[in-house]
Amino acid sequence: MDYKTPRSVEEAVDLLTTHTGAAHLLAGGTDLLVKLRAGMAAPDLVIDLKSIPRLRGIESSPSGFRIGAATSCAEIGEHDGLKAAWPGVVEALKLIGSTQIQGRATLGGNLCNASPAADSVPALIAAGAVCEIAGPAGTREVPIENIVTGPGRTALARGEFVLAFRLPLPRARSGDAYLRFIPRTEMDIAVVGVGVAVTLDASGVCAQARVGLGAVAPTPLLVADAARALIGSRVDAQALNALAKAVSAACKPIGDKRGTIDFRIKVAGVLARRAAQTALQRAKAT
Amino acid sequence: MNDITNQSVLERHLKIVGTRPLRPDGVDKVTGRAQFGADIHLPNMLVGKVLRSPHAHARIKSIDISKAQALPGVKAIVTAADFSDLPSEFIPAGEMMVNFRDMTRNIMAREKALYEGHAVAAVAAINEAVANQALNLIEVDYEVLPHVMDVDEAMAPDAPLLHDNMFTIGVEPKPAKPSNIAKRVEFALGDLAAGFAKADVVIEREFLTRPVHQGYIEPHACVARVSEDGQAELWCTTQGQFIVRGFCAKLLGMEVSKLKVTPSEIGGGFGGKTVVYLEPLALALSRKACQPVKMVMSRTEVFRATGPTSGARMWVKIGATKDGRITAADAVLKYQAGAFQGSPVQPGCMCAFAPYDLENVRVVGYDVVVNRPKVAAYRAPGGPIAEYAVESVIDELALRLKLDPIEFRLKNAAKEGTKAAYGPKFGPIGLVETLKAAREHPHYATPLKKNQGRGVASGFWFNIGGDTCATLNLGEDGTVSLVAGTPDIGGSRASLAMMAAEELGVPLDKIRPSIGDTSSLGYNFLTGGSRVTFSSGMAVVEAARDMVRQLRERAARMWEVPVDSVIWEDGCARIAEAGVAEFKSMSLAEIAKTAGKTGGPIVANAAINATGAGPSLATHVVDVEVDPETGKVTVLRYTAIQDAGKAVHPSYVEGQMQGGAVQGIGWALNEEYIYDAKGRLENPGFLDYRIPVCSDVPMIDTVIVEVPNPRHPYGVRGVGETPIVPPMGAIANAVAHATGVRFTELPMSPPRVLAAIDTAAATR
Amino acid sequence: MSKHHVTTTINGDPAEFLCSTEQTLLDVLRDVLYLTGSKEGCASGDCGACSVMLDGRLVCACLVLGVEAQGKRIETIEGMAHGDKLHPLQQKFLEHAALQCGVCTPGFLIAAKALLERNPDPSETEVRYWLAGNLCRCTGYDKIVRAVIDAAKEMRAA
Amino acid sequence: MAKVILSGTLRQLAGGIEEVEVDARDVRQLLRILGERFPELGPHLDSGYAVAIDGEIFQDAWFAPIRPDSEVHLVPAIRGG
Repeated sequence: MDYKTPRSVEEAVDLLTTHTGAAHLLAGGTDLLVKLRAGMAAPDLVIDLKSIPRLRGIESSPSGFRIGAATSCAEIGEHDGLKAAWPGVVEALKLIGSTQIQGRATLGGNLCNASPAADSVPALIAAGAVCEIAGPAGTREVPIENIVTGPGRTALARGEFVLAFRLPLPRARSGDAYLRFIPRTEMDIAVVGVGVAVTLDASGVCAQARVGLGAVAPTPLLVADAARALIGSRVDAQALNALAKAVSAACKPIGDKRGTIDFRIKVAGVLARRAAQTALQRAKAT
Repeated sequence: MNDITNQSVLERHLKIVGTRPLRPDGVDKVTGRAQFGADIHLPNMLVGKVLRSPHAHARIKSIDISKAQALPGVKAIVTAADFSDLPSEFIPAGEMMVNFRDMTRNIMAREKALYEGHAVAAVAAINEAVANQALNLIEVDYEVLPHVMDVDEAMAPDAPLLHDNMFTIGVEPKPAKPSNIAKRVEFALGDLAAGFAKADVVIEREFLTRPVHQGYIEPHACVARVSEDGQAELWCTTQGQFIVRGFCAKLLGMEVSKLKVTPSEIGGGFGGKTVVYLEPLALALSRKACQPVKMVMSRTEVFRATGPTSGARMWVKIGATKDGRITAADAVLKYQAGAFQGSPVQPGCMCAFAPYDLENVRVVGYDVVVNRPKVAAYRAPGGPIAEYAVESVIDELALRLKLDPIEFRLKNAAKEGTKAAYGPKFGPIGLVETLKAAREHPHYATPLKKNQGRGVASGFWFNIGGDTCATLNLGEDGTVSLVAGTPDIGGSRASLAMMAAEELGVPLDKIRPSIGDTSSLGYNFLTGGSRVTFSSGMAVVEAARDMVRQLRERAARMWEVPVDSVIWEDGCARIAEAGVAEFKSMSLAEIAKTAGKTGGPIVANAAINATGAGPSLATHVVDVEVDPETGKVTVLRYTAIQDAGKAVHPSYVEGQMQGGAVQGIGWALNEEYIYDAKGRLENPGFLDYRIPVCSDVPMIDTVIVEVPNPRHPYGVRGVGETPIVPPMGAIANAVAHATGVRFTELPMSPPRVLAAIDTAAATR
Repeated sequence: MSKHHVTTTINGDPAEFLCSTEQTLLDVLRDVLYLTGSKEGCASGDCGACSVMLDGRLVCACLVLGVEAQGKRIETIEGMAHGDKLHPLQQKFLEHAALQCGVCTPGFLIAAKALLERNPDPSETEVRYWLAGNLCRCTGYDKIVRAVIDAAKEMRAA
Repeated sequence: MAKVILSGTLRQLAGGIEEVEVDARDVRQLLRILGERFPELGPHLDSGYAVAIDGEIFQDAWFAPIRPDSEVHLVPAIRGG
């Protein structure tokens, strides 16, 4: 197994396209190293992306935030601007694993590992994040909800990888939140994950909403019906019940060692209601 | 037999025993210096790896190792063919009765693989990569057989048989057909029918628990070195270097004196390191390769192939009068043994009702083999399972009778003179004291909020003694090296050194305790049964008293007085009689300095079979909150109260209580083995085998009750095992009170709790 | 595939080693450099027994490739005490009997040190969540949490 | 003569007899006498039984003394974890 550390995007694309055998990208390594040890992955080339400047760090500009795909969650979690603007996204990515995992894990990895249960993805979906993708044909931008196509599968073409995540600056009277269910308080994979983002108009009515779901279908979901349940309401009890219904209806989960089908469907609705309430409070507070 | 009397020791003023000094091995453990099983490296060492069965139950038609053998860098390969078969009889191995036919099949599958992860072959190679390649080159031809995982299925007449030579013991007439039921046991007192007839309230429930693993953080590991002349050395992480020696010598057909076993520091055992897995394989590989072989299990192997404790199905029926006296108690316990007989159902039966004073009681137990890894001991083996079921019914009875659960237990509590359900009368025991302490604890009076509940449960464990040796060597400067033969898992070097220092009257730092290898001491039974501070403590005290006798003799000689006139106090020899003022006193160091001239080195040994272990009883109180929308149970507050007899080092006694309580929280809420339809373990790692993490639990308050054990020089009882007995019952009772739903299944994981709440709500 | 030659800094000292791509930093520390204070409990990042500092970040050495150590700063349990002076956390772990078997202790100490460097006055809850990635099966965590809080107090006073 | 109580499994093997009087001075004699009186018991007594003499449990202790007025129970040996 060979190991390369490209210094530029072009170099990385070139490695990916010219390499004949199985190549695997390495960012935080928290998924890859486990797979290597378990014999679930046996690439003959590991490409470490962490030496490429364009994949590292967080830039904030009037147009919003750009988070390098290989930036560690610990680093992102320390960014005050992002915490203030998108608290739901930050609380989601801070849930990825232990303190030790936080020191390594990245948003790029969390997304491209393509697990339905990735914690950051539903929150990023709710926040309307867009991925910058580099590839042989240059870079393109894709809404994050379109990246994961199935367990372990993404829409990335050969030679492509995620460069960065773009988040807009939230509009006035906006708030987001992420909640997940795990059996313990830490160290588990999400059994259900729900991200909610809302924007209120001046009168306190929900003008915009996005709801992302995790661990309840083969891919993370953007649930339009759930958003509709909130839009036009004051996010009151009635709207929250409609939201819970819509969310549960959108769930197509499997039953496995982490939770039953019924459990996931019900708890998804419960968490959606709770997350929406938090998002609402945050929207009102801005 | 030991004849140490506890004379006035219990009353006498103690200077060291009962204090909280720093542990003597502490610095090595906080600096990373301490050597655990996997930390040992020898020159020219090979790496050993095990090929394991992917099937839960399969006949092994053939094993072809030729391709693996031919791989450059492969130095040895062993299969069952390299171990001689042994007869199916229980014969003594050291202190244990062991069926070596089963043991030799468990370490290496013979005719059949009996569980997923069952060892089928082992390889020693120049490095891990080559060893893994070699495993892939070994060709095993399996005939997959139907498997059985659950006791009820395994007990069914048409169940797939694991062993066609197994006929149930303990049933009359003797069965003509083999079955998966290894044994039926029964304990009974009085007249059940009459007892239940007297009852005003009778409650009957069925319970289900799943296997849970000890979950020690250090995987099994060892290094074996066998030389051309058959002399062998083994370094391993174990709870008993002497039982490892005995097992391996038998399995490999060696003389025990040819095998020297040195225990490394041990990274947790909880009963799981009282058996052998890798050790005989490493020795067999090293014997072939004539090079040292190191073997370390992966976490996955630990879960798939080492012993959890039993999952069980249980039925419990208890009757009581309006005024709260239990009139009769009946139970049937069916325990999974794993692939070979030997579940802890027998101690489970004996523990089930042990905390209570019962006239009419019966417990029937079944030891049932299933296609799962052979169970190993786990902290009070058998007790927690049975007592969880019983304590749940006890709580429900108290509720039905509108009695406080502590008062109800006090009305029925076993005390000195109570005839245990398994026969003998108890000596002094401290259950009543723990119940009263619980009742008076501020925790018990704290108000609860919505969705919160408080649970109480008591627990019993026997504790044991057994073969034990200890040596004290007096150094020329008056310091003492203490050698014990029971591996120190939880700080026992501290408690042993403290007892030695107390007896010798010297400061603790004058004693350097260590754990000896099998060539440095006589036979020691293992660290288990909560026996170390009791048994090794007893041996150390006996050795120390013998050393004092020798010291008085040396002083008497130098003073030219009769030895009777010399007493020993505060680490000095003194003349007892008045009027001989010119001889004031002679310190240990002074006597040590001239030991050579006064008769030679001063060494004291004790070799005993420690008897008179005293049971330890406990009562736990726990508050939980249940999220009615997700079924998640949060432990809010926990108080563990236990009779330690005498806490030699209270911090480590508290530590045992706290650790046991939290293991119990895991058992109660989330820990379980999850198998797929093919009998393959789906959660062989710490990600999905969910032991409690730091943020899952509150501080664990402790109250140490001291009802001295009259048979120990310091009144010590074992404390290590009892703390894991009450938690499951206490938490189940707390969850029942928080939700109004009675849970009879472990673990009480969120999906199960939510489903039960919803079902109850629907039928209400 | 020939081995990589890696130069790095371990506990303040320059270090170099050869490793293959497959080898994790933990493999290298334990089997190549014989720094066996970092323990392997799971090799999947679930137990924290191999916790080390990598360029000032707390990580599991089992989830870092050896080759990734090139040019980095690594701190392990072997570097925690200074001469014969134990770190206050090490001292408090002893005083509070915050270890029983001790196999998880190096990981807890490294993780706790990382916490106190960022947060000199953590609440019990902050300590518990920060240390959630370090499994201990012996102590029930009680004495560990107390030791960390007490060490923080002493370090603030110093 | 010491009073010896046989529990569960041993009782079955002894043909349902619950209590026997045995004139034994110590555990070894007791086990020998029981083995002679109830041949079925013999092998089981070897395999991991302990003797409780007036409430105190003795494991593998042949010479533990038994008094004429002692109450003796045979109980399964306990090992623990």
